[in-house]
Amino acid sequence: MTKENNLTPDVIIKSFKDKFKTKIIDAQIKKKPAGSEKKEAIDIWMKVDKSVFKNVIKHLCDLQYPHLPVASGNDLGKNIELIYHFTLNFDKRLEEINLNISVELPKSKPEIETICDLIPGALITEREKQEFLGVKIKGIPDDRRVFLPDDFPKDVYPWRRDEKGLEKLYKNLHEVKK
Amino acid sequence: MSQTTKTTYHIPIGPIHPALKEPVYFEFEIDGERIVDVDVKLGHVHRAVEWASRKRNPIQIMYLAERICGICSYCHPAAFTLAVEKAADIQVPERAEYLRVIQAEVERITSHALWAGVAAHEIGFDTVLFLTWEMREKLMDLTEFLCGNRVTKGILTIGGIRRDITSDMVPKVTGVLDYLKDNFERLRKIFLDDKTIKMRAQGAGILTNDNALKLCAVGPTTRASGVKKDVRVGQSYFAYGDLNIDYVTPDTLTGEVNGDVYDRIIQRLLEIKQSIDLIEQCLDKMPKGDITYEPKIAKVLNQLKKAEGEGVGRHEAPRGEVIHYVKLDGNEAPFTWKVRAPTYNNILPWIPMLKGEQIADIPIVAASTDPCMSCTNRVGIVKDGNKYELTKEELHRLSVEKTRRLMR
Amino acid sequence: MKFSMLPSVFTQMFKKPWTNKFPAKYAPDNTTQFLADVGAGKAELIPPIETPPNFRGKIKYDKEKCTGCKLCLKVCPCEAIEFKEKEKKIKIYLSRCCFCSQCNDICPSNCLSMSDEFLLADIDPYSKDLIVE
Amino acid sequence: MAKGLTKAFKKALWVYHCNSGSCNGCDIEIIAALCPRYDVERFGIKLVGSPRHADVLLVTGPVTRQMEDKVKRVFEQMPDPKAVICVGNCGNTGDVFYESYNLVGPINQILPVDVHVVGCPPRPEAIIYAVAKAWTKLETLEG
Repeated sequence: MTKENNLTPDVIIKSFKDKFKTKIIDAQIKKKPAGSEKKEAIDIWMKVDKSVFKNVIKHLCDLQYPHLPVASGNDLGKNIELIYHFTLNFDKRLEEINLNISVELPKSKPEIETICDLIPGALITEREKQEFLGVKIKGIPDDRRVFLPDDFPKDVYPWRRDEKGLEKLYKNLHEVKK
Repeated sequence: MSQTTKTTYHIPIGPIHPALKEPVYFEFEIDGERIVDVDVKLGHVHRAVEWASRKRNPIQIMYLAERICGICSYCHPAAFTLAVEKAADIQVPERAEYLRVIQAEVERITSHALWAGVAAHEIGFDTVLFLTWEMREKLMDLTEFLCGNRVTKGILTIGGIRRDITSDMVPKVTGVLDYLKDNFERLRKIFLDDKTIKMRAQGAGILTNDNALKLCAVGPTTRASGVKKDVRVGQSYFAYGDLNIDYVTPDTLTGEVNGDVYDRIIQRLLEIKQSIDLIEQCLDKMPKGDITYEPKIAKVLNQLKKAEGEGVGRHEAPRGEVIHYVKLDGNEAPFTWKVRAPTYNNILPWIPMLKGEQIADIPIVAASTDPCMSCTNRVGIVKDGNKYELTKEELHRLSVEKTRRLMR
Repeated sequence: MKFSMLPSVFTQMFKKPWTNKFPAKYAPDNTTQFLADVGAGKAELIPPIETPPNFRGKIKYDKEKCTGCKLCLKVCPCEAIEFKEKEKKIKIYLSRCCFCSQCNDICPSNCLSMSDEFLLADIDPYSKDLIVE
Repeated sequence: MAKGLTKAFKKALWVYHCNSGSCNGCDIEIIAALCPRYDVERFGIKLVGSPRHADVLLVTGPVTRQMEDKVKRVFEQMPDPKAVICVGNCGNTGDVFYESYNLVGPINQILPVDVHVVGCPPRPEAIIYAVAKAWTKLETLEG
C-alpha cells in the first residue's frame, strides 16, 4: 500500500475528479470546529455513478489504504443509496479525513460489485446490507445472513421504507397491560 | 492397513452463557485440540434498534442509543449527538466539550477495569477479578456521583451535557483518580510481571499488523497490533483537539509489538494511564461558560424538526471506534440512523486469531478482544456418535488446568 | 520472588471486610417475620449504600401543579407515561420507565422530580405500588 | 411449586443467569452483586455454570426471536423447586425496546416469573431486595 504523505482534501478530490471526470457527480467538503482551539474535523461527501464504483475504490486503495468502518444505506423511494464511509490519514494527529462515497442503485435491480477482494474487512457490512436492504452484492464470498434469524421471511427487508412484510412480525410489548 | 482418515470435529458453542457475556454462536472445526476453522453467527441480540428509531424524535433515540451496549453506554449517544450536531449544524459550548471528554474517559477506565477482571477470571485468577472489580466499584460510585445512575449515565443531550461538574465536586473526582494511580502499580505488577499470565498470554491469539489493517480491526485490538488508529487522536471532536494526546501502542512500554493477548493486556493498562492523565488535563483546562447551547428541550426538538442534512459521528469507545450515520429530512424522526458498534469490525479478526489455538485458549483469546458479545459456555463435542457436553465449569477447568500445567 | 502475595495476604487479614451487609449479615431464618419486625421497629435493617445527591430513582409526581400539557409524553423514550383524559393528569408505570429524568427537565411547571428510592421489586410488573398516580 | 418445601431450600439458592438479548447492563449488576462489595455469597447464593444445578433463574433482556426457544429450554432443564427472577425493566416490559419486529415480548409471557426487579439497570441492592422478596414467597410454600 503506497504511503502518500500530503493527502489534503483538495488533493483527494482533484485526483478523483481528473481520473473519473463526469462520473463523480458532486463532492463537497464540510468542516466542523470543536473544542476551545476550534480545530476542524474534515468530512468529504462524494456522489459517484454506479458504473465506475469498483475502480473508484481501487483508485482509493492505491492512493492510500483506507479504513472502512461501515457502509450505511437508505431507501430514497425510487432508488437505494449506499454510503461507504472511509477514513484516510488515520495515523496522523488531527489530519484524519472522513471520506463518504455514496452510490445510488435503482430499486428495480439493486446490484453492486463486492469490495471484499480489495478490503476483506468489508464482508460483514456487505452481508448486512444484503439482508436489510435487499442489495444484491455480486461476488460476495459468503452471503449468509448476519443478524436476522433464519426463520425470518426471505424477501422482507426491514430498512426499506415501503416494507409491508413486517406488520405480522411487529409486536408491541406494552399490549399486555391489563 | 487401517488408513485413518483425518476428520475434523465440529463444535457448536453458545449462545446461552452463564456468566455476563452476551449470546453469540461460535462453530469451531477442530482437529484434535487445534482449531482449524471458526464460524461466528451473530444476531441473538438484534433488537431492531434502527428500525424502532423511525417513530421517535432525536431525544428519545438518545436513550435508545444508550441501551445498545450496557458496558460502554456513553459511546453510542456520544456518536449520535456528534452526527446530529453535524447534520443540524449545532455549535456546542466549550465547557460542555470538556465535560464530555471527562465522562468519556471515566467510562473508558471503568470498561477497561471490567475487562481486566473478566480476562483474569478466564485464565482462572478469581481473586484478581474481585480486586479489579473493587477498583471498578470506586469508579461506579464516581459515575453515580456525576451522572445519577451507576451504568446508564443519561448525561448527554443534543447540543451539550445535562450535568455540570462544579468546583465542589472536583475533589471527589481527583480523590478517585489518586486512588487509581496508586492502585495502577499493583494492577500492572499483577498483570504484567506474573509468570503464568505471561505463559498463557504471550504468543496466543496473534493478530498480525497486516491482518489488522486488512480486516479493518478497531480499538485496542488493532492498536495492540501496532496499527496507529485512534479517533481521539486522528480527528478533533469534543475537546480532544486541545489536549496533548498521542497514539498508545504496546511498544511504548515493552519496545516491541507482536499483537498477541499479552500486548492487548499492556495496551489496555497503558490506556487506563492515558485516560487518567486526560481527565486531569481537562479538569484544569476547563473554561467557564454554560453547559448546553439551548436549555429548553422543547426548543431543541422544534429546531431539530426543521433541520435537514446528514452527518457522521465517530467516537473512540473503550472497545474501538463507534460510528453513527444520521440523515435528517425535516420531519420529527430522522430519516435514517445507522449504528455500527466496534465489535462488528472485531469479529473477522477472531478467525486468524483463533486458528491454530487449542480449545482451552478459546475463552482468553475471545475475551482478549473485549468483545461486546463473546461467549463460551457449553462445548458440545460430537465424538463417534455420542454427544457429550463440556459445561462452562469443565471448559473453565480446562483453561485453569492448562494454567496449572504451565505453572509447574 | 516466590511468595510475592504473602505481604498483601497478611495486610488483608487484619482489614475490615469491605462488604456492606445490606439487609442483614446473614439470611434470616424467617424473612417474613424479619420484615415484620423491621416494620414494627423491633429489628434493625442495615441500610444499603447511600445514594449521592440528585440520584435518579423512583419518580415523584406532584398532582396539583400538573397542568396536563402532555410535554412529558412527547419526550418519554419508553411510553411509560399515560395521560388520563378525564382528569387531565398523568399516570407513570415504573416497570416501563427507564429512569432518564427527561420528563423532569421538560416539564414547564416542574411537578415531576426524582426521589432516591431504588428498592423496587414486585410480583406483578403492573401492581399498584409500581404505578405513580 | 407444590407445598412441602424444606426450610433449607431458601438458605442456599443456586442462581443461573440467562441473558436473552439484554444490553448487559443488568448482567454487570448481577455480577457486581456477586463481587465482594455486595457479596450475596453470604446468603449462600452462588452463580452456577449449568441450569441443571440451579434453583433460581435470573433472566435479563427482552427475549429476541432467536433466543425464545433457548430460554424456554433452559427453564425446562432446571430441577423442579425453581423460581424465576426477571432483572431489569427490559424483561418486565421491554422498556426502551417496546416496539420491534424481532422481540417476542416481556418474559412473563414466556416463563412463569416470580419476582420482577424494576430498574434500568437495578442496583445490586435492588437485586438483593428482590431475592428477599423471593424468600418470602418461598416461605409461603414451606411445609
